[in-house]
Amino acid sequence: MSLAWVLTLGAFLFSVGVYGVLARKNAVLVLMSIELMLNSVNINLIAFNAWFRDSAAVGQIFALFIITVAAAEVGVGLAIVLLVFRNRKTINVDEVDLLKW
Amino acid sequence: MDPEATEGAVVSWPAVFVAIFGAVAALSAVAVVLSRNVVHAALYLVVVLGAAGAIFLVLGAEFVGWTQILIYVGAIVVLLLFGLMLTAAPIGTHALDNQQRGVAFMTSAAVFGVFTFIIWRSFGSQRIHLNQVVRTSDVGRSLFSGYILPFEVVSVLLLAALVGAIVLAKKD
Amino acid sequence: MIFYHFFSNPWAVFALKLAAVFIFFLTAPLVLGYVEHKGLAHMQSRLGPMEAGRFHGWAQLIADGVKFIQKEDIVPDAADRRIFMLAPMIVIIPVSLVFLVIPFGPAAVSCHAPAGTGGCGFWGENFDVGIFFVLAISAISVIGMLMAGWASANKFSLIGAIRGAAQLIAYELPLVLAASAVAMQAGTLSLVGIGDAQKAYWFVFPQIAGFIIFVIASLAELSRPPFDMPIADSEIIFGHMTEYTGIRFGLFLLSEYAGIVSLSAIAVVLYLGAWHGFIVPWIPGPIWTLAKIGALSFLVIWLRATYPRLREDQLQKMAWKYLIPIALVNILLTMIFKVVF
Amino acid sequence: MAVTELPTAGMLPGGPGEGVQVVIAGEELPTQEMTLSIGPQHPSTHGVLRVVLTLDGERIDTATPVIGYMHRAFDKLSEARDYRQIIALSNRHDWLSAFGNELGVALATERLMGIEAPERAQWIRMLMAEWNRVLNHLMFLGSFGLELGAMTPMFYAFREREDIQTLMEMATGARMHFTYCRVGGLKEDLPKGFLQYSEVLVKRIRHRLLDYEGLLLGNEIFKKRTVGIGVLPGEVAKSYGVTGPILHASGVAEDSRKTEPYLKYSEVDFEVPVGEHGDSFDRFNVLYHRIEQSLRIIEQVHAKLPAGPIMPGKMPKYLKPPEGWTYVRTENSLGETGYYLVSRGDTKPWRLKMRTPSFHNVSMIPYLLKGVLLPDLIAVLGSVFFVVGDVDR
Amino acid sequence: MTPDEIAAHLTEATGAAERSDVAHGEVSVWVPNDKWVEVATHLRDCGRCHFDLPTFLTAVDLEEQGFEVVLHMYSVRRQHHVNVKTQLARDEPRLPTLSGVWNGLNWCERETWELFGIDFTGHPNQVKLLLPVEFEGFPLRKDFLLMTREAKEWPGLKEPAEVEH
Repeated sequence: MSLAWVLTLGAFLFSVGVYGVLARKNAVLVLMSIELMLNSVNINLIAFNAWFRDSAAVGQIFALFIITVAAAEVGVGLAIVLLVFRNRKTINVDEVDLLKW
Repeated sequence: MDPEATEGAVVSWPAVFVAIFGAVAALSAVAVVLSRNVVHAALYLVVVLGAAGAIFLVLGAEFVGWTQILIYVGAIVVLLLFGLMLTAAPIGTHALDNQQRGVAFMTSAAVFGVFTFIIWRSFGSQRIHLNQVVRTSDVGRSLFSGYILPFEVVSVLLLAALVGAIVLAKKD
Repeated sequence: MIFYHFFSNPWAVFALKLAAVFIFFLTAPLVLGYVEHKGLAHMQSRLGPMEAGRFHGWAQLIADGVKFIQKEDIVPDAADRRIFMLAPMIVIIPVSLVFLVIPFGPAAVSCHAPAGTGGCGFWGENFDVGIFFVLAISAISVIGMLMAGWASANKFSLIGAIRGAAQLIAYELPLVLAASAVAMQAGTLSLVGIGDAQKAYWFVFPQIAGFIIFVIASLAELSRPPFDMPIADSEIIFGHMTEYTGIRFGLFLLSEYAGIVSLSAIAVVLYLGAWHGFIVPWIPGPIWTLAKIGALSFLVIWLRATYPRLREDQLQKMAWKYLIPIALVNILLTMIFKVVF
Repeated sequence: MAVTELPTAGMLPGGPGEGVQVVIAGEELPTQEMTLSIGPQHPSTHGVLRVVLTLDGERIDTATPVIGYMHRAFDKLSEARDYRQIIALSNRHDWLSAFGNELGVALATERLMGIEAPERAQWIRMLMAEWNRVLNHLMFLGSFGLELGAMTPMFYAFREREDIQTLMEMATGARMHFTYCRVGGLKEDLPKGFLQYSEVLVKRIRHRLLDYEGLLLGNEIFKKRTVGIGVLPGEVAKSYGVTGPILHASGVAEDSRKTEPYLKYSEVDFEVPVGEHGDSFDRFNVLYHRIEQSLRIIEQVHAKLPAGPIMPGKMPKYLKPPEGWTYVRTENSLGETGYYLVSRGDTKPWRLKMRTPSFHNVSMIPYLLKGVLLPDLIAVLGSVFFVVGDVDR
Repeated sequence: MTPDEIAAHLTEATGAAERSDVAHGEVSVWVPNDKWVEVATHLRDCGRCHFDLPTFLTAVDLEEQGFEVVLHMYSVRRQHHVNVKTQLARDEPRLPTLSGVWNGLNWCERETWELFGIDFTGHPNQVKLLLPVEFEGFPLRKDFLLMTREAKEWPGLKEPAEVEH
């Protein structure tokens, strides 16, 4: 199978994620879009790993790292979202424009 | 680079699966960012991540594939759904987008265009051959020999994130 | 001769295995449900079903199933229709997939099956990362639970789903940690491999802490008493299943009982020596496996008759304060054990 | 908008939870409080009690019981019936302690008319009242376990209840609404074999109570769920007019069987079990030990039951109590059941006010539920023993 | 204190008791409307009375004499009872609330309000308790007729032999 097509899929998911991050108002949806972007990187890594036929499986290892980072990011991100919600009663990123509360 | 890279276009079963799952993932990803209902968006995200996991399995990354499902689907999306429900996700549609949709669309289209151009420029003729299965023990061996330091760093990161999340979410 | 040809075709064998797994998936929960009806009844000094099928109500659950199928499939007006209807499937499919990898017996001596057909033995499929597969796939059920709870447009359902999801996330961790200690001990992630590794002694002996953690965490994953807060009928009616009727409700129930069987089976493979017997080793392996699964499932039922339910925060506290640290120490000890011996 | 409660002067700490709700308009942001209506058809409110909760997450902000779904105008109806008919009417509302209710009406009428029931009738009344108490308490023992998720005690309780109901049926011919009391005495004497069976039952139930001890009182999870949950201080309980086992659990040993003995309670030996902390566990524990005490009384009645008539020699054809009023209090299963009877010398009472324990117990619910977790709602609600018919009358 | 002592004590301490009466071992003390809260507070706070358990509060329709509100109190410490009563005019009966004195009277007053139409001024939450919100009238007043009984006397009032055919 063609490597480029898989990479294109990754690129597509990434740009969809970019759109989501820019166009969404709800903070949780923004987090989801970031997940999309991270995931597209994973697809790239796995595709390259399969293409290289690397016996050390470096691509897979980095994909695992990214999954871990994504988990950490969601944990902290959601904590922030909940905190903002508790203080501002909204999770619309446009409305959270004060630098203090 | 690869000697077999210029082989003729043979449609193999893995390629078909990747195409199917890829299409599913792409469509669902679009649905994630366009959906007018937050919970639907999260569920579409599940589909994207599941399809990506399936692609990993097809591409021979068994361990990563199942990890993807265990961590992403079983934990991250559930956390996201939690966040949605705790911040009151009503049934029905609400305005979820801001005013910069046009700009966002152009930006992402530009990103996609540049990426696609570069990808096809560089790897347009490369092919993936799936005759070698990467076994989980290889991943483990590699992870705990050459990449032990990054592994530990990631563990520390995870711990920091855990503590940070608890500190942030804790009521005073 | 025709039999020989049939069994020499690996795809035919695979199809046969799939059929067997499917039949087991459908019948084992029925049998378990019947045992629960009667066992609970006798523990509570009553009779339980006596009419259906004439002999001690043996056909009660079949009758129940038929009733579920016949009943009207009601979707509440305010519900999110598609998600509401999809949720039971999302819950039951992962549970049924787990049955695919449960090994009931040892591998055949000689095997010529090609890759992808599961090899030769009493199992559907022998994954390289079997135990990981089981844990990953059963995590998907949470999504179904949340879908059901949210889409029902019912406050009780939503509370139930959130409780259930919180419980599942919290107990996924001790479950994975306990299982990974076993994987360390056996030196493989494959369920068949773990079963093989217990030829000399069952892992329940070195891993007794892990076994207890695994059983407690499984009970919490299954939301069975004393951890049945997500469906606590006296508090939140029936949790995420409150609004369901007919066949969709039946699917939820089926997934609950199938879940008991599958997690008991996993516990048997991980800790209780899988198909290895004792005292009377001439009894074939699959029968040993079934007997152990039955015994463990009966324990689950027994607990239901004995204990009141904990509170959600007490349950979380138990997971984070006791089970997870103990599981981590258990892993550490297993590591030392493996390095030293 | 923030919703706060106006403090009311002179209230005990904690307040009644029933103050006026004042909406403070201003720059405050809208809160995401959730209103949850438990009942009227909710499995844990045994009957048609409805509790409207406002929740913050799973923590209860306010709880407002909504009652009246079973109101059937006992007070008004009894003004249109004669005294004998009221006995049949009165045992309907608290269906778990029917005998205790009818006893109160009979005692009130007797007191106004100056009649005293014969010795034997009084002893039998006491016997029946105590059996009825056991019947009632078993029900609450079982259902409390069920609400906390333990199914088995419920079935055990029903097994015992079945036996007791059979016993009561031997004497009264009814299983729930006994209508065994008459003004002046009883409907009829005990049948043959009743006392023997009663003796057997006392032994059997005393033996089987050990099961409950193992399943609930000694159970770690049960303790975790109930100890320290829903603490009701004695002073607060009294100020709400709470009586019976709930008051005893709060450490107040007020029992009219002891303080103002009616029937023959002064001649039998028993104790009033009291709790220490007034939490759900204490309430349950008190209930459990009250059964033992009731069994003790029953045994003493077996030994002391005198022979004799069960009705006074001559009763008037029409019961016309002279003009006057009286208030008769009896220690019913769940607390003080009282009848405030005003007569104008007619065959029908001028006013008959029924004071029921459940009404006051339920009025205390907002105090107990303030700030507890939703799952604790059940542990609290289950330990506030009430019968909805008794609340609504 | 014995019933007579309670009556004497109340007359002495509050000067509010209009008259008192002991019947069947229980004392009733009649107080004027405007001393209602004062007497109740005294009952609660006075060390000799120490009434801490409000048993019930209700009313009796006296027809032309108006209503009589009855408050029955019990003291767990001293183990004595008292009935405090007050008479209200039939048109616009009104009485200050005691729900601030004893929590337990909150519901009793709501009940009395909806059944007798006696307005407890200052009550924090005087809304229907037992009856449906849309119910009209005050059912325990004697002029609220039990319609079915008006149409046909309760048949059980007479012995079967007495029924005329």
